[in-house]
Amino acid sequence: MTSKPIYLDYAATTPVDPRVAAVMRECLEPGGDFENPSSPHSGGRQARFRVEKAREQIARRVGVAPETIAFTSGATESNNLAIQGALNADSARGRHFVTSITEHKAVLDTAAAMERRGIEVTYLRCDTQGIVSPQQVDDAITDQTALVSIMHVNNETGVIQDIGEIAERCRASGALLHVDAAQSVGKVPVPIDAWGADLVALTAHKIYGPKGIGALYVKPGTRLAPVIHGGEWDGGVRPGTLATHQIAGMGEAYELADPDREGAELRELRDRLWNGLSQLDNVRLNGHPTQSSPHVLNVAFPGVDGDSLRLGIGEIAVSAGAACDAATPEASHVLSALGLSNALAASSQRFSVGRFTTIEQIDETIRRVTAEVGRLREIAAGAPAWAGN
Amino acid sequence: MTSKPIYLDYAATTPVDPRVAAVMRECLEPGGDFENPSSPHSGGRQARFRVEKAREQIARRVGVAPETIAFTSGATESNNLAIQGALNADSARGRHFVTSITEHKAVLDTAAAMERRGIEVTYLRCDTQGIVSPQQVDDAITDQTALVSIMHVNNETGVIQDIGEIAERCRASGALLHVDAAQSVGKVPVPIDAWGADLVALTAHKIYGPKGIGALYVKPGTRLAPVIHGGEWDGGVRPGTLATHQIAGMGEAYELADPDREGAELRELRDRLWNGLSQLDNVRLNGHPTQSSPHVLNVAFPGVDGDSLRLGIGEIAVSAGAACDAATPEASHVLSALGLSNALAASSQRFSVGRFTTIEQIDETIRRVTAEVGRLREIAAGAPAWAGN
Amino acid sequence: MDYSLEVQERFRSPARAGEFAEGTPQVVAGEAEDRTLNVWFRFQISVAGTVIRAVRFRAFGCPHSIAAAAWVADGLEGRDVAAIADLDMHELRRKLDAPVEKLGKLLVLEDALRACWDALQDQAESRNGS
Amino acid sequence: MDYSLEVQERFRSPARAGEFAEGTPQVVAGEAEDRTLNVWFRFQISVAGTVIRAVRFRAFGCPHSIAAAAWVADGLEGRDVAAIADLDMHELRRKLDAPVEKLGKLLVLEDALRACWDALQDQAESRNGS
Ligand SMILES: Cc1ncc(COP(=O)(O)O)c(C=O)c1O
Ligand SMILES: Cc1ncc(COP(=O)(O)O)c(C=O)c1O
Repeated sequence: MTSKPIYLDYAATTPVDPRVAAVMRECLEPGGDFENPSSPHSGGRQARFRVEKAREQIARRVGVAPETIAFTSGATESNNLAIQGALNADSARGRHFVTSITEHKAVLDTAAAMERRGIEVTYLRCDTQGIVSPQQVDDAITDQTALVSIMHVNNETGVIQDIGEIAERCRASGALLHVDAAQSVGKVPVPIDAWGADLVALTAHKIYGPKGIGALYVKPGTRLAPVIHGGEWDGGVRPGTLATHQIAGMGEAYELADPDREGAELRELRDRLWNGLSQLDNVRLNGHPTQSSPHVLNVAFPGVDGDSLRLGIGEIAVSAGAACDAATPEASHVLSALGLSNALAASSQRFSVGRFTTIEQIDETIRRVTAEVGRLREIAAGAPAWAGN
Repeated sequence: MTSKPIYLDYAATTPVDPRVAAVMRECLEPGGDFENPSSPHSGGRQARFRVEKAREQIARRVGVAPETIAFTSGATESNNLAIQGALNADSARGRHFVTSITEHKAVLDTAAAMERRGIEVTYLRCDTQGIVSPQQVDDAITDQTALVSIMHVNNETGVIQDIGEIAERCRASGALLHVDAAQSVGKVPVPIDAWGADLVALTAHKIYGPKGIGALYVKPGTRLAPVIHGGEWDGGVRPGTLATHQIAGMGEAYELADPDREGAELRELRDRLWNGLSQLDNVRLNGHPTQSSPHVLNVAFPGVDGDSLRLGIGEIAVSAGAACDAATPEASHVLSALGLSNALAASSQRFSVGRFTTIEQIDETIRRVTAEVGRLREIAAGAPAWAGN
Repeated sequence: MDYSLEVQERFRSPARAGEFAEGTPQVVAGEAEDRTLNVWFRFQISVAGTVIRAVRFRAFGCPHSIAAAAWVADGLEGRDVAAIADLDMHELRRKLDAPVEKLGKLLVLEDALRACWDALQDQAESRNGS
Repeated sequence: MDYSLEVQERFRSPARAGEFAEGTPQVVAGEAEDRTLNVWFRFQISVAGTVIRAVRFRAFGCPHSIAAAAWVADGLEGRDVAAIADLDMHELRRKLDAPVEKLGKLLVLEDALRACWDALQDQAESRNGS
């Protein structure tokens, strides 16, 4: 990756680990296992073997049984399947859904779509550090609540919710719990079994697996109405020809994604970055100082427009927040939820570190951000208070 | 592919063309274009460039403008998005849907799901050669018909429907037309613009592209309700992080998929196989002798159980029909629709040829099938008439 | 479908497929079919006293069905005719490592054997009665 | 976001960013902001007669905004003050190859210039009136 800019956007997506790419190649190369895993011939059975191996690798990483893992095209679809599926199931106990305003758009837009279909949705707020308390969840649940959806690691701030405790409240009051864990795997433990969650959305491309493949954990006995119809593949939850190379890649990525090994390294890089940046006057950390994933650092630089900072630091790839928000000029809904003004939200940058981040890259980033913040603040000297300078 | 069995199951899925794999590698390798195509940084823009190039390659192959192509996880999802999307759109002109009984499960199961949501569905029958006539479609359309869905090339028999004529009838009566063209690309022309279809489902893995990526053509102005929610990616039709390597692979596969070049070769292989097999006593061609795609040959061997024939011919990978049916013991719904008895349907084999099929493989297949049919008929000598012997 | 080595071997080389030459003495035959299950079996059993001298079969059906018929035909030769009634299809299914949904077809095979058994009893009776 | 080379260059080296030393003669200033658009501009224009002698600016905002301010500041120097009123933001947007949704911000820049213009007029009037 020599000619590439410094990449600090691992929360948007990651490069594919060479070991993952090697496994994928075994399906893509001439003579590889390209056959349809649903075909009865020997090639099909070999492809099926790869699929089932990956299912086990994934299940092991999140502490569940392999048959609870269904493959999807990514966490967006997994979130849709969990939420639409649980709320549309015949077994749904009511038409009330609880979620939070800091969720990913894949959850919030699905919630909005369900509202249009007559579901009542309660959107929980978070505190100024991004935390939704288990008590808030508890208070929101009624005897009509079919489903609660709370994310584990927030994609913009890295803030971690207390899923174990939230799951206990849901269980006690009879509501299903769905967890969007798209950002979690490989960075922090995802002990689905210990949590006792009913549904968990997973994806491969945030953890050195390929884009376009994800999974949904479905606790045995959980009834889901399918979102996509078309036959009996994969337990009936999600039809379509299984993409062996993608699934095998996800399996390998999950096998490699050990937070016990990598978490501390990531936290060191992230902390070094924050130590450096916090030397600047007037910066603030968005999110929670400790209850957060080691790979994300979200910082507001008051008085500095975010687009200008990003252009100014040149070949360092960072993000305003969710990649999907790139085209839309509105402020991040997550940062607004933390109480940031439009200007402050727009002055914020998400830095996310990963497996291939080096200390030198972190130090270079600190140097460049420091210089550019100084320069832009100088250009904006005298700006009104709302700009934050 | 030296150590592999003879593969005659290209209609189930194809190996990835080495040229396609090479393009995919450019996204999967260290230093490759792995970034999120929605990210604003330079890496993201490079990935976006690959996505837009692929969109153009695909659009060019099917004669439409690039912006009419939306990416999905495959034809199963594309069919769902087309059918659910058109029938659930606010603009749908009624609650009647017309399709045919020889469609793929991705269409039939979606139709059944829509029935459960109060849509009235008319299932057109086909004649004994698998043809649904434009007149039948015309007769079925009422002023409540929002959508007609007719497949182009049937996946079990290769039978081709007259989409141009059907589209004209739909247009004249104000119903939208969706076409499942999952099997068509690269084997026969797919002139979407000339057809005048409103929606067309496409996939990559039937034409030497990767599994797990497909597209939906959406004629400008066609209103679709999304099936999966989550932000504004890709024209709002289908959210989720775009899988650059998959999309780039599909683009390259479509670029290479020239039916003018390959169609005749495929037909030669298929005809040679049929010429050989039809030397056997008492065999019949399932489907239409001429109005069919050059890559599929479906043959009934009365008096021979299909599973036994498949095991008997050993290392030749063929299929009973749809791969998805492999686990279920019921007779193919397509062959039943042609009027075949259970036993006859169970005695049928789909042979499908492709880019890497050789004349030697065809000849070897003829030899082995001929020998095995003879052997099994001998073992079954004296079986009752229903068994077909 | 995965087939056990046993099934593959029996399916490929069903030594006793066929029928006895006309005029073979002491032969009974039994036949059974199930159209919905797509199977048909016919057995011929040639006995000498109460000992099974030789067996022949014809079968239409899936590999498990053919292999099962071949297995039964091989196994019965040289045994007392009582062995016919002793055959347990559940056990045979496990021996062949066939999935449970194949049991129905094996029970059709059992019907064909029972028809042989009945024919043997008839023969014995008519011999006794004569 | 793609930035044209023009924008990148102006954004990186905005030669006239800053303000005049105190006591610089004949200076008018104008300022405008839009909170919802996240932009603020301040221009200082120093004139000699009807000729613009020098321009300085401060800006808070996106790269297009900063580049536009730099471009305007550079372009006005040495010209007649009438040039201020002649500036066309639509044309500037095209020159910078900025997307159409940036026009709103440029109109705030225009407001800041208009404030300078008004100040110049006031000055001229007060000079005439005195
Ligand atoms: C928290 C969260 N949920 C869901 C998604 C969507 O995942 P995918 O891109 O796999 O559809 C993402 C990333 O884009 C995410 O960060
Ligand atoms: C006619 C037809 N439609 C739809 C599909 C589903 O396509 P995919 O596997 O891309 O979901 C297939 C193949 O499986 C097919 O042959």
